[in-house]
Amino acid sequence: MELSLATHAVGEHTVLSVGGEVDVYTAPRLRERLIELIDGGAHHVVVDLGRVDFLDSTGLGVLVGALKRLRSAGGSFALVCDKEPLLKIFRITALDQVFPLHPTVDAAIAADSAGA
Amino acid sequence: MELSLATHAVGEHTVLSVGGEVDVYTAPRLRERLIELIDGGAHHVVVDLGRVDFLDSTGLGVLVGALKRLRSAGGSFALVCDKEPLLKIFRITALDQVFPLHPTVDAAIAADSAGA
Amino acid sequence: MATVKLSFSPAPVHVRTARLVGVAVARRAGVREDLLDEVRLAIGEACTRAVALHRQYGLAEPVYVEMSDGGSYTVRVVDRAPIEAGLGLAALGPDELAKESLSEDALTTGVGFALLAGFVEDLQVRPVDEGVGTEVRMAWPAGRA
Amino acid sequence: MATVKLSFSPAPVHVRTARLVGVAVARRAGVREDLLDEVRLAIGEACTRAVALHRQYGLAEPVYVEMSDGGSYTVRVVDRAPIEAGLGLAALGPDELAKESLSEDALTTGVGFALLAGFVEDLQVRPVDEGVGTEVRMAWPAGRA
Ligand SMILES: Nc1ncnc2c1ncn2[C@@H]1O[C@H](COP(=O)(O)OP(=O)(O)O)[C@@H](O)[C@H]1O
Ligand SMILES: Nc1ncnc2c1ncn2[C@@H]1O[C@H](COP(=O)(O)OP(=O)(O)O)[C@@H](O)[C@H]1O
Repeated sequence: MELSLATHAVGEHTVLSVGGEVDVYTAPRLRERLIELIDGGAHHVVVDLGRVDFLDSTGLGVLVGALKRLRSAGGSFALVCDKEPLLKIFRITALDQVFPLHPTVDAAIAADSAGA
Repeated sequence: MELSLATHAVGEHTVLSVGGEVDVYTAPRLRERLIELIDGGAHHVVVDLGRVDFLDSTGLGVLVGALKRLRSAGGSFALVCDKEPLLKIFRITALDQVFPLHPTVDAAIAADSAGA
Repeated sequence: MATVKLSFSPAPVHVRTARLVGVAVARRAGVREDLLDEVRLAIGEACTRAVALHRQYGLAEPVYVEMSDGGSYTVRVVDRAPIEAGLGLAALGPDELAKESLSEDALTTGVGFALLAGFVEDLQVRPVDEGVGTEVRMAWPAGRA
Repeated sequence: MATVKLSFSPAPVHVRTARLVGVAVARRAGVREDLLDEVRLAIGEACTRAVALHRQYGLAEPVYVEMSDGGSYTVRVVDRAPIEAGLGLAALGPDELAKESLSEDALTTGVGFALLAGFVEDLQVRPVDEGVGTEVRMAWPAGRA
């Protein structure tokens, strides 16, 4: 239910695992953490939404913010998501055409490394 | 969460296991089931509150109703409860002095059989 | 001071909604976790009482619940029934509770008040300021340390 | 027709309360289980939008939510902001969404409307009947078969 945030490194990539509800109340904490990571030097960020129960427009806004920040700094940003209800949210908002979306962390890192 | 009711017989005794929330909304179903059992010939009834998450005054009223019904018919009625929050409800209402309360179904049946 | 107001048609099913909201707001107001069971029970009892009164008097008007968070967590449950309620009700003793002549409704009402009085340290029951009805007001310590 | 009304100070934390209540009442109204995720999301988006507007305009007044259950399950979310809102907003395409110049707030608003429009088949956004503000009205089929 509550937002959970955990980071680990996989080679060049920083993986942020998000759990719980990402909404207008908790999204500021996600934004803060992403900015911290990026300001702290993370250049290739993968956000794993695997344990997210709820995601709203505020959460999506924060994710797009991080994508733009990294792209303009020459970095990369990708999302991991394989739950149909969440994928539907990305399709309905056309954000599936904005984010690189992958079913697993490994796939996200492989695709990002190949593209880099 | 939802009320669950399951009956089984142990010798002379009928054990009704109750789970979920027993409140103003669900108590009528508990009342109905108890009346059914008693009208159907159950004379020694043990209600196991082990899986009850919530119990309010309406639920307590139904239990007292069953107790009175059985006593006046020469039967017996006992409760099984070992959770402190529920026990506190019985103490605060003085109903711990009205109901035979036991920590286990076995204890309830043993005490009732000895008393009978 | 954050406030959440809820009103609902006097039906038993909505008492669960009121409990849900009351506990969610209490948690967010910083009421201690170990008090939340009491909050749930007390709000449930106050709303159950209000719903029972509205049904008894055939009132379709909603039951009103107000939760506010200013220093303490305060919940007001307001009914519109034309009775003079108070905390005067003596608690029923075990002998009275077990009496055949006490109806289930009367027992439930008495037990409901015993639960309110037993679980809520800061409890008031008084007529509403305007019009007809009774307000049950409960407060718990709140505020994140 | 059962009705539950909720009003809350315009703070993000209470949007969760509104979602909780909205889904609980929907379930009790007999809305199909597989629609409840959409109900949760849509009520959340409508309330998030209302809270954002109240904060933007410095309004301390509560956001108001009304849930009613008469044939269909209808939810009205009412804000008091002095703007002319409508469903006119064109959905943002992927190119616009990815543009540097689009602020996070503007993007969130656009995405919020896209979610409302995408998930709620029966949606109306219109000025309130009296005074200032906008009403977002959503309906879902209900009623236990
Ligand atoms: N959300 C609501 N739902 C139902 N009734 C309400 C609501 N808000 C206010 N009322 C009614 O209006 C009365 C006065 O409301 P208000 O001015 O908010 O409170 P107060 O009693 O503190 O003056 C309440 O006691 C209640 O009966
Ligand atoms: N529970 C409530 N909390 C806050 N405001 C309320 C409440 N009940 C009513 N109101 C306010 O009063 C207005 C009119 O309420 P009401 O007469 O119940 O609805 P309607 O808009 O259908 O006439 C609402 O739009 C709302 O702003």
